[in-house]
Amino acid sequence: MSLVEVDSAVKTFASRVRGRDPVRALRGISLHIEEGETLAVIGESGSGKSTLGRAVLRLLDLDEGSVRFDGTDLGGLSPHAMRAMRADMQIVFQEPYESLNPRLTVGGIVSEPLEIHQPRLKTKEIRRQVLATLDRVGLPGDAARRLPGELSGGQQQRVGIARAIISRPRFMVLDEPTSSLDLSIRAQILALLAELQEDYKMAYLFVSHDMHTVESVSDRIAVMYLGEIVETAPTSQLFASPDHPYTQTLLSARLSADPRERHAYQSYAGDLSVTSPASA
Amino acid sequence: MKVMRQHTGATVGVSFIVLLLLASLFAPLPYDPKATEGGASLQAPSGAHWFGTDGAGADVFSRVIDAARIDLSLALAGTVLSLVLGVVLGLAASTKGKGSERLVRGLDAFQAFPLLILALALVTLSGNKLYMVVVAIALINIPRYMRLLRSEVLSLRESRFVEAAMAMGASPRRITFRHLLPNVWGVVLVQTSLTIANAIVVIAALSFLGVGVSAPTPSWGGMIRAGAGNMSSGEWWIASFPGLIVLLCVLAFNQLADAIGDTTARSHR
Amino acid sequence: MASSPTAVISIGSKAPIKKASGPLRLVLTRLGFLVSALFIVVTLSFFLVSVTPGDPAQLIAGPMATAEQITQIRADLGLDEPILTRYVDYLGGLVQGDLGNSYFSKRPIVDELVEKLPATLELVLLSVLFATVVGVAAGAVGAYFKGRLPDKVSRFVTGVFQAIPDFFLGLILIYVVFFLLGLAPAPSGRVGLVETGPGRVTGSYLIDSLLAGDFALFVSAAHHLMLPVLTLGLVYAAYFAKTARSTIGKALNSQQAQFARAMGLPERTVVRYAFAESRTTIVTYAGVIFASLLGGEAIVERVFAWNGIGTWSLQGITKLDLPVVQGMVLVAGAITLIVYTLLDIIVGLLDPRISHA
Amino acid sequence: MSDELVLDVRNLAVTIDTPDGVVNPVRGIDLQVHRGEIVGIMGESGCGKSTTVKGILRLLGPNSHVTADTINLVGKADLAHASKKVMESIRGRHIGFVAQNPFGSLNPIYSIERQFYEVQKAHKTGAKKAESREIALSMLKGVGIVAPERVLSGYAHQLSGGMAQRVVIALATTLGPELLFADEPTTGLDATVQAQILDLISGLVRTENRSMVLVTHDLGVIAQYCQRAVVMYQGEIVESGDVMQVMVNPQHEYTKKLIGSVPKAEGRLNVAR
Repeated sequence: MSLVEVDSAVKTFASRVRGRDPVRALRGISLHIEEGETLAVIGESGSGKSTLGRAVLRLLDLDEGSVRFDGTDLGGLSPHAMRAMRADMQIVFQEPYESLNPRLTVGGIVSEPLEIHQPRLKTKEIRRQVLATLDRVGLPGDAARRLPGELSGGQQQRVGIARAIISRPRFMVLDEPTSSLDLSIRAQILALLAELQEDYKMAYLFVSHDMHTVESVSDRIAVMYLGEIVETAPTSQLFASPDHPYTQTLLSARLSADPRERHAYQSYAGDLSVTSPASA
Repeated sequence: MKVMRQHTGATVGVSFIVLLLLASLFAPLPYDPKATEGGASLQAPSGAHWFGTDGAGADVFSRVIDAARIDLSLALAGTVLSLVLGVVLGLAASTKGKGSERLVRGLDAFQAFPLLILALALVTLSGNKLYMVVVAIALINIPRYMRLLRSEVLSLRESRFVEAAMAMGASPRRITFRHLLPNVWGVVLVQTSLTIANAIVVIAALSFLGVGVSAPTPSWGGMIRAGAGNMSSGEWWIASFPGLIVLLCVLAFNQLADAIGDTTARSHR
Repeated sequence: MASSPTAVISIGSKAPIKKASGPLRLVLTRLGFLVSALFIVVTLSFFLVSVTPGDPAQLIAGPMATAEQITQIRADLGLDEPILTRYVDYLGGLVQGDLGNSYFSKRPIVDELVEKLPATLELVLLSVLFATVVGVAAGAVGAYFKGRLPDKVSRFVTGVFQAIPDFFLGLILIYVVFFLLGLAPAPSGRVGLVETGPGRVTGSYLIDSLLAGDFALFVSAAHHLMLPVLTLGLVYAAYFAKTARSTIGKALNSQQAQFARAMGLPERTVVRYAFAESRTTIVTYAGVIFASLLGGEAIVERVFAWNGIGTWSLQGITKLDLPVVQGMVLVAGAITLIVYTLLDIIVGLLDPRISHA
Repeated sequence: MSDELVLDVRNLAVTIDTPDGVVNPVRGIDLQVHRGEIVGIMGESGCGKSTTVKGILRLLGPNSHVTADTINLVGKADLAHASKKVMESIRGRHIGFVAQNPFGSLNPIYSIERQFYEVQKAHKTGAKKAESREIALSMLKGVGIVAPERVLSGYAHQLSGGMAQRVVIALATTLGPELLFADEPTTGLDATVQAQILDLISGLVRTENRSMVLVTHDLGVIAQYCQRAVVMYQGEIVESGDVMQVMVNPQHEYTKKLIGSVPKAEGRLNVAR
């Protein structure tokens, strides 16, 4: 049994623009994530990858299909039982600042999962755990008294990670956790996430649009296109011999940061047949 | 307070209001505000009567100060009622579900009401009861609170940090009190300051029309009413001083609203 | 003044749009909402007015009346019927275009409305026009010179006019412009006390006097309009300036304006772009002000002895003439809803993002 | 690339008045651009790379001041001491500008056709509406738009991100400026679209022997498309030179750190299992 099993998930949103067709964000997605593994989902805007991340956590309800976590069908849980379940499954968002309540101190933000899931915990013990977790993600102890707005982007994302791991989840959805960060900070955060995974034996669903990032963090990769997974393969295999034409396009659009690996100039101009789902 | 230090306008405004209130409550007035003196009517401002006297010979200065008590307390009462009901109803209108949808529909229709006319009608029908003035202020201002709260809460509900709270298993109750409400207090405070200003004007308008606070109890609107006719014959002071006080009060609360708004905007960054 | 305009209008926007949304369907949905909203307005006002303690019959009869007389009056007015029966009666009349009769003048409400409404519309329309032009100009100056002297002056003046109760401003203008300067006529209504209005064609004195070829009367009517329009116009221009300043300011600092400058477009073109981008907000705001002035300008009508529906309804209220109050609420509500519906359509036409979806 | 200098900036600085005092986001910038070359300015957010190009074009707000010993647009004018009028005639005609987020750049309420015409009008080219339309059609074709007539009569919101950026590029180059400033032109676009757009603009520069300053935070973009790279850090240039040299053999500590941060497959941290 896998830790997370998604079976034929379907989700359709009504279009925000009047008269347009509804958006079919997920068109029958199936996947599984093993204990301690990182599965990356890569896709471009409109591919449905973020919807998938939220559907796995049941932050939105599926139209069809099911999500099982550790054998439990999440769709069958009462709201109360589902909330209790959330100690085991967490999420880190793309926007570090927006994901933190601007009116709460860092300490208040990070302690919240404990207050929710272990209401009997003494204040002193909560405080101890908060400080330990802040330390674990590389934040100084006095950060606990600060407001999120007083921190840098990288520090804010560390707070988001601290909040996610304090309840010791077994599974985390990482929704583009580094794409709004600067390059040098990005590397630090990726390293931190890898260490934490090692320490706590967590499974990750890593949602991203960036091939470089995905290559460096994942065990397996699922490629999403227009609400479907077109290809799933172990990371090295996918990069070595991509099967699906869309995967090949994605790989060829990758820009290496090494000028010695310049790709031949292929003029895309005039060829709009290969475009992202958003422009379709 | 932090708000004050950065905003001179608000500091001056609040000091003015506090001074006015204290004066109306405790200061010895030069004349009895309700006393009339036939021989001393329509006197222009002078050393004896700083703001002049009205048609009945009463001292305008004493009346203007005295009126602050009733006008400001009615305004505050109306604001508190609007605030409490407006916030509760606004929260109710920003949840999912049938009831909330109906509330919103009603709110939309309410926009079409000529609220001043309705307020006037209610106060008149009740036989000039002062509590009805408070109700009238609430009637005008509750929809504003509701609309404000609804738009703020709906956009907050879409925010990442509320999604994060749901992802960590927070109950709806916890989300409301820990994540939504603390983030709307800023705009609610701004609105409250504006509501006091609006209430002062509504009360003045009602008394100007002879509704609500009625003579001989001094009220700013009533005093403007008494001096309205004199404006076209040159005795400007009877209506001008109470009008000026209303203007200054409104200005003060508007400044305060600006200051609060600036402060919350800054701390939000 | 009591109902300062709120910049948000949401009327109609929540109306559910079914799948095949042809233009006809859209209009029908809007009309459906209009009728149901009007129904809510009528119902709410009827019950609000009816449940409030206070007895019109007593007031009409006067303090010396006997109990029998009051009972008689109550029966004459139909006030002895249960409230639901009265409500159904009222709705029944409404469907046939009958709003009942005034308790005092005994004339049909509809007739009185038709007689008084043009005076109010003339005043309100001109005031909105004034407020829009002056307000947008002041706001645009503030936005363009943001933080500099013209902006500071504009904001100070705007702040003062926003805080001043409109009826008080009216009185000050009477003192200064009429008494001190003698530039305006006495506040005696739409024309001088000894003059009579032109023959009625449209109900607007300005238009009707011109149609009648009575130029002297036209000048007098315009002269009498000056102060009330100035009063309402200045107060609402202040509200307008605040909105215009932030909207135009945003448009002037937008990336779009930056790109226009980067293309070498001259500054006046960039300003024109900003105006064009703000036009939907400006039109919306003008509509909202127009709606809130209906009923909102009643006190100013009173100050200038303006014989419109404002003065009419104020008199109705003091005499507890319930059909008059009801009629006022209904008319103001209906015009407001129609204006909002028109706004929805106009804004849609002005904004290609909506019309070319 | 030739040795012919197109733009020569010496000692550029930008100061901005803020409520909290005067800040100095850009100091002592020297920048040379030769004909036919693409110069990449790279750096992380807040390093001043975008402020630099906007400063040269004087597109920053009224509370900012741009000073420089010289901003020599060779053969045209010294922009450091040019009047507003001269600046307006330079922008769009001699220096084109492409920004991030094409939807923000395009006017939402005028048709695309009208926006092309406004450019012709602003620079008094004498082109009538019909001529402007012909020019616009050929420009749109040139940027790879298949149905230019339809795009021309439409509005910005009807385009996809990639299409909109093509339209912006067509607008920015419609008067044939010899120098193009591109400020994060593909940030926010999908990777596949990004490659198309970058191929397009670099192709425009190469085939017509123009020059470009490309501002980006993406080292891949610099490595793949630029001949010369300029590294900015905290408002100053810390390193510049041939792209091979800067990116393969960086000298400055900051550049080394930046290039070391690029995620690499072999650097995978959680391989063990």
